Amino acid sequence: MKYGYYPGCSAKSTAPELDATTLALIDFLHLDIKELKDWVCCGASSMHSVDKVLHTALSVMTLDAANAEERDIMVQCPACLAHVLEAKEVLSKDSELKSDVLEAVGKQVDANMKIRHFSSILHDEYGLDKIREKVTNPLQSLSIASYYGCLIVRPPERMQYDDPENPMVMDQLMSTCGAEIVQWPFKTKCCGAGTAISDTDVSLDLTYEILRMAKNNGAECICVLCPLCQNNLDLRQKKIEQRYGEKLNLPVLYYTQLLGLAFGLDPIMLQLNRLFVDPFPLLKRKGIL
Amino acid sequence: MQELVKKAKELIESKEVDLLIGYQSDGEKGAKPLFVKNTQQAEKLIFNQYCLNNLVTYLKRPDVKALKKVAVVAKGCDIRSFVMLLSENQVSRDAIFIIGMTCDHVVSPDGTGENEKCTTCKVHNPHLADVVLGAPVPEKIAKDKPVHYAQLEKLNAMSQEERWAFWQEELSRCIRCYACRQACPLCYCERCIVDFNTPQWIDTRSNPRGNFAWNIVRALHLAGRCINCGECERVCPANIPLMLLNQSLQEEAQEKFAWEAGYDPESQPPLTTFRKEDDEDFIR
Amino acid sequence: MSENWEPKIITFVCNWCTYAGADLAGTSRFKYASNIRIIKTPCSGRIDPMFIVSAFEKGADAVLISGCHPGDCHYNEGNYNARRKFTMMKRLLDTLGVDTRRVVFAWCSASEGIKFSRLVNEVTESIKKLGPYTDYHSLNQEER
Amino acid sequence: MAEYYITQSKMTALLKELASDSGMEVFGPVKKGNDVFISKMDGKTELCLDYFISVNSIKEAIFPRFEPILKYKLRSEGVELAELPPIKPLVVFGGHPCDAASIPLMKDLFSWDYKDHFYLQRLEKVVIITLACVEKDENCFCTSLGGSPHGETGSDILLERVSKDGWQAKIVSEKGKKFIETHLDFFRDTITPEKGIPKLQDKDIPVMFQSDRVKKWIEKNFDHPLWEEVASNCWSCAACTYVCPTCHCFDITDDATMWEGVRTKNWDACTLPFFTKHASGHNPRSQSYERYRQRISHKYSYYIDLFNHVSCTGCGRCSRVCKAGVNILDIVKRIDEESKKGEK
Amino acid sequence: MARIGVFVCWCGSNIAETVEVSKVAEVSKSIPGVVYSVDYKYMCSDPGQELVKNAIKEYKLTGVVVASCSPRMHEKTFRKAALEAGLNPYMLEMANIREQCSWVHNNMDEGTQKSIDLVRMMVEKVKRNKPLDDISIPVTKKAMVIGGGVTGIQAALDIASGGIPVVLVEKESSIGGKMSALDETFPTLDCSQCILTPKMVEVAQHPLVQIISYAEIEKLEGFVGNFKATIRKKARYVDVDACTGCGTCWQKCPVKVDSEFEQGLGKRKAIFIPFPQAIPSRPRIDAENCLKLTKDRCGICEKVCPTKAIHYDDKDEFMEVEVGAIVVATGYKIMPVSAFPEYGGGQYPDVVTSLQFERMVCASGPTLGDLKRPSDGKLPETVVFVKCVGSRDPEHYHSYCSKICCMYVAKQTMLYRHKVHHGNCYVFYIDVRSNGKNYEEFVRRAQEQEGAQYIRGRVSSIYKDGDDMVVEGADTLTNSQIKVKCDLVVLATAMEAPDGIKQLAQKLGIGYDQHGFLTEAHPKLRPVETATAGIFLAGCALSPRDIPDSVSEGSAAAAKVLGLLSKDTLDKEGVVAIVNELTCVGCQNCIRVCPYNAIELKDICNRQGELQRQVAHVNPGLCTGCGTCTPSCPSRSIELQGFRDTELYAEINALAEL
Repeated sequence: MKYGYYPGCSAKSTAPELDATTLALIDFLHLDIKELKDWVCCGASSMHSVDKVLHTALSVMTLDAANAEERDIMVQCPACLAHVLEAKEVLSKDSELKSDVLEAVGKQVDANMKIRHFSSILHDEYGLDKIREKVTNPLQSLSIASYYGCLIVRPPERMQYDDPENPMVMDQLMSTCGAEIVQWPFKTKCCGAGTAISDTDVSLDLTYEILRMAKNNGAECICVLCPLCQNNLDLRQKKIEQRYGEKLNLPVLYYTQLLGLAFGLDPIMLQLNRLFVDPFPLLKRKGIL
Repeated sequence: MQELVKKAKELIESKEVDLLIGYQSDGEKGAKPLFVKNTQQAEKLIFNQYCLNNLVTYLKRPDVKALKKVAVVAKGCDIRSFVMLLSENQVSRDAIFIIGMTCDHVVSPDGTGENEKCTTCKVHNPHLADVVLGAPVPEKIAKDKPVHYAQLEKLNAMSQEERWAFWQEELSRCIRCYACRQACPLCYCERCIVDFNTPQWIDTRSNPRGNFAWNIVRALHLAGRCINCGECERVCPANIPLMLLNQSLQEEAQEKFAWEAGYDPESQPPLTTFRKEDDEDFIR
Repeated sequence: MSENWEPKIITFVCNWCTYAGADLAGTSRFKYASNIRIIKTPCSGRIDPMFIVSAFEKGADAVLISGCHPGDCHYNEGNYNARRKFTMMKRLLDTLGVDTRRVVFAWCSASEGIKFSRLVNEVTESIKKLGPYTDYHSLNQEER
Repeated sequence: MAEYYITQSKMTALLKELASDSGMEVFGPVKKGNDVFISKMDGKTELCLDYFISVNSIKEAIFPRFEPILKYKLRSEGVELAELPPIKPLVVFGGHPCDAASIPLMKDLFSWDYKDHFYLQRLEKVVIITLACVEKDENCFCTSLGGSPHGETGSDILLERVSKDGWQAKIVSEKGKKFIETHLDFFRDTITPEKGIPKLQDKDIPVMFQSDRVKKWIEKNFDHPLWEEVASNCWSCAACTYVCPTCHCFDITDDATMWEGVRTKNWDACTLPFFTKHASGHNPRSQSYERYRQRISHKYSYYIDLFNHVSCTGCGRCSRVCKAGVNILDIVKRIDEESKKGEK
Repeated sequence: MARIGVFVCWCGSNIAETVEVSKVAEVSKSIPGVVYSVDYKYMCSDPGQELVKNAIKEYKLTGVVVASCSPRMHEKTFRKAALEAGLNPYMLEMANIREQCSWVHNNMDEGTQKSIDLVRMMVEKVKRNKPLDDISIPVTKKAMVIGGGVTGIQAALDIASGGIPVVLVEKESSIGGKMSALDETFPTLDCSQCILTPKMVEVAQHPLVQIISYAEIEKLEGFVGNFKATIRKKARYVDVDACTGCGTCWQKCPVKVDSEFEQGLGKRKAIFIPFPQAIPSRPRIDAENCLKLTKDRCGICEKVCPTKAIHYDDKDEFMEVEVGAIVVATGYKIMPVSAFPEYGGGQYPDVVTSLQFERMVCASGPTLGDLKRPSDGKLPETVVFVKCVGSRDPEHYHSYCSKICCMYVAKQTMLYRHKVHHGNCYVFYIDVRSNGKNYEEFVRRAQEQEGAQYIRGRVSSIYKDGDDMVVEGADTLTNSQIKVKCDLVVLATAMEAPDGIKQLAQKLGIGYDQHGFLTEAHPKLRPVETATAGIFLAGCALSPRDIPDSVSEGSAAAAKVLGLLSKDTLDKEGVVAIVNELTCVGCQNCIRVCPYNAIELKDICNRQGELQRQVAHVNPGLCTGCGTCTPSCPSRSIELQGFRDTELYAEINALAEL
């Protein structure tokens, strides 16, 4: 295992807790993962509809950055993952697009590296057994609904993440940490983050459905991996509660934060205090903190 | 040698066999076949590293087949061809008395050094015989270890065009004397396909076409059967490296069908059987 | 290579799968290159490796051999036997420096009319790129 | 008469020059592995001049392994005869006197009841340049059949080695003379004979049997068990006959596509199992020793009846090539001994 | 000297459009040996055949080449004509200039040139053909039907009624098949059991029918008229002959497991009959769940059995039957809900298949006809039916239409409304296909009179929200997204080829398509035959069918069997291998490769009876003419007549350049 970490722009702006916890886990588990020096923004979510060549070129530059360090790529943001995987596809066979992209990049770039999401790496490269050994603070009796979002599993041929209808990677990570996992139908439903600015009502409707469904199925908190989902579910929860007149109070945590908790890492280092829906009462009630 | 002569005399005297086929010396550094029918002839029998001929080849001959019982002096490698004859119903085990000779190695056809075939030999000690003579020789290669022929490497390294040119040059000397066929213990057809003219599959002329087709069919008919005795190449008056073809197919049989000829008389030659899961990468 | 040279592709097929597949291509009107000449045998097991040699001798630029998919043989196992023979023949031709890009083996079932037509077109195209098989045809000289 | 010499390098140059000229066929010694073969050359062929004796004889230069004798094309109007390739002038270099000695024998045969103009025309056009022997081995027995290591019979030019790299050229025939005159430049050098150049005398190859005695025995002993004893290890290939300078059997085969055909004269051999196989399936010479008996009897008896000459020059090629250990000299010597016994 | 006639067919414009037929006929005249050639508009017509016949007589033809369609189409026609004109039928060959020329090429020049080549190849072949005689082989007057569903039952009954004994082999422990699990049938709404059971009884009681239940085909050898089947009778642990079917054992058996017959909605015992009307009404023990067989405990059934019919040491048995013809009626299976993760993937008990729904409403079902939803037994007030689940979905599942779903969904909406008069039912559909007698009327009745609400569109997801099931989908008529809350979802999942069908097809040597359905010899003209003579197909083994179609095909296959077995002997094509005993050396290559064990060693003895040598010998009755033996023979001592080396070589040779 030798990966270069591609954090993407969200982790460096709106979701610093994702970045911080990722680095904390890498450190704690002694993984050979290092942030790529020359990674580039993937251009999500608008670039691909503006200029296909430049859009692809952005991701190709990230691939090139990994080549330079002779590392495979570890990604945290599903949008980034989709785009670097797409770029790898483009480079894998000759096409006009490929030659245009390489011309834009100005050099030959090979794409023989592995590209994987951090959760996949933890799940089947590091392995659940080793994770179980590291758990010192089991998340016992905490009912967690894992919410994967729409991007990480789609399109399945490209993402190769897990069963697109019922992914289990995070569920298994969480149950390994001792949590109760909630089976619920909206694991991969769209949260509408893409329209959060342009048509907030649509986004609120969708997000409400997700939160409500999680709660109805017995979830006490939600575990996410996508910075946009996290934002949408966490930041807008208060507004949703007001709008639909329903108390939800569902903390929305990154899986990295929950793993960190199970490993006994410091909650402040895990930046739990940065969440809008305060998780501390719940965690204290459960005896996790 | 005493042992061999004694055994031969015993067999002849007791009339257990009608004929014994062995080796006699041929000059200082040579040996040639000897047909022994009386004890006096048996005195001439020898066995040494110059005994290159695969005498099993005589067992396919109708006049030898017609005899009630024949003894044959055979090295392990020769016995592999006997095993193939058995498996293909060409000899009756009861009609042949095999005097197996342990053998460290024989000389190369030009009389200098160890014969190349001995470097891949797994049967320095005869694996099927009625009597084994000579001191046991340690086997150097395990039975289940695949054999690799070093001399193929050069050919394999060539480009397709180079191989074509190589063989056209080599085969241009073929005079179609059929020494390769006649000396081969496993070319036993009553009527060779080349002598078949409805249709004339193979041009009988020693022109490029005929020579190419002949050498294809010869190698093909030995595919999965050749036991690497090297006789065809040794007897070729034109010095054509025929064993390259045979060995290439031996390697194929080994790689694709996990098969080596001439060890187990109960098993079927690979082209008369199949496995459903046989490799078919080359088929679209 | 003459201007209007067209490759000659001699094709050996089994009666039950590929011949029927070729018929299906016909009834479905899937167009394909007219360079092939089909010789029908009952089963791919009947296809003798020496057919390949004869075809080249008679001026073929490529040989296409096709039978039933494994398990589909009308005679249960003819194609399995054929597959072993073809394996050996291919290796032998390779060893002898024959251009084995010109010897194409395929499985094509009675329901694969579209595969058959594509196969013919692909082979024809690839042989057009390779040009006439002059190497082999040059063996046909009558003088020493 | 003028004396002619030629160096090895000039000879090589001459043959290469002739070989490059498409109007002429040139045969010379070419090395392959440890052996030398008299092969058809082109301008690029590397000649080998350092050898004892070639595996094959010069026979195939004049009597090709295969030769078209009739060609036709089928037209809608009917059959149309096609032209045969012309018989080109040719030079054969590198045989020994035992090769050349076969020429008159073969000529007798091919101009016997039927005149084989393919052979005869080629014979008219060939220049045979023979190398007198400087070496011998245990298989050589030309002297037993009236030959000589420096015999001239059949040659047009005989080259006798006079130095490490040169020969003196002896004109044997008119054709030889003309050839030297045409290529005089190459034969102009004078070479001072060196000392210590080995020369083979007749006595170096002792006479080992009497062929007339052998014939007498053969005539009377068709069913003698000796035949089976001496030839049972023969495995019936044609190597001996195809390297033999005097074996001359051929077969006629037809080869046709739909629209054209060719009839070819093809080497064949009495030692091959199918040679005498009848359509009925019966084979009068079904066993290998019977076939080998035919070979010896033909050469040492039947041929004499027809042409008053043994059809063997004592070159020993058949014995050298036979890996089954059938040795013609041993066999003929055995027969001679048997015959001697009988005389007493 | 060969005298060959060439007959070039226009096939109307089918050939003539792309091939200059007159030129083909003209050029053919120049082929050596051709003495007559002609082109004609329809060679297969009566006047066309007359043309061939007259020419054979008039020109004393020794061989004929008909250049027209595929030999698979008309070779028999023309060979028969040749025979009538006194020419051995094997001296006629066909050049396929339609399917493999005019229909696949556009260019007239290319088509014409290729046709000329094809004619030339066949002329060269036919010049070398030898007259062959058909081989007469005895016929075993007995048939086997594989599959005891309604199709197989019908086939067995019809064959037996024709006086031919039948062996009916059924995989399960009772005949009856899928139909026995249905409630009422469309479009008449008559009770399935009521119409099937009498047939089951009839077939069971027929003196010429032998039912072998809980059995599978292990091996099939032989050929048309002379098959030898090995049947594996799976261990039943109950002696069928001793057992009286009294039922004490299954009443006392303490083990309860999900019933396959009830589609998992009800329970059965470890010793059981699948349903009360089972035939034979003899139980079997389910070895995986029986306490005695798994843990060596219990043994109650043995103790209570009054006839000592229980044998725990029972083993699979093999029986061989010789039959002359076989009907394959192996039916179908339907896809389980677990195959559809987007529809809950089997995690919601209230998403059921249509076959489960049949059991839920059936009066003999686990709830005795009281409609209760599986999760909590609640009466479903709203039911959503989803059609084309797994069908017509080439990207994910099957490309084909399962044919019967439109009709049974309409039926099920009615069955539902008959039970729950106030209930709502919705049907998501792509199209409504109702092309059968009274089918359209039936669907309209469901829609117009019985209150089924049809929504045109596909369903994207199904999930549970509280107590409700939620079906999300599209309504493509209003172009809107739609969400239906309901109590029960019924998925009309696709009909699929049953498990093990490929293995069975391979054992029988018959073809199957990419879906696993068995292939007919010709989709239109030989719909119940396979490419293997003597083996016939019927029902859903071929592709999805409804009951009337399946029953008709059962009868059709039976008619084929009766036709075949009506004669005492069968004429078999003379295309069999033959050995040249003069040159054969008995190396056994051909014996080893022969798929039919049709070759054996034969001793050649001299006049004193002493063994001289051994050669191969072909049993022409067993030889099927595959020709695998020929290339295996290094000396070409075994040849397949009709496809001899010299004939095939002549075809290659005909392609040599001018």
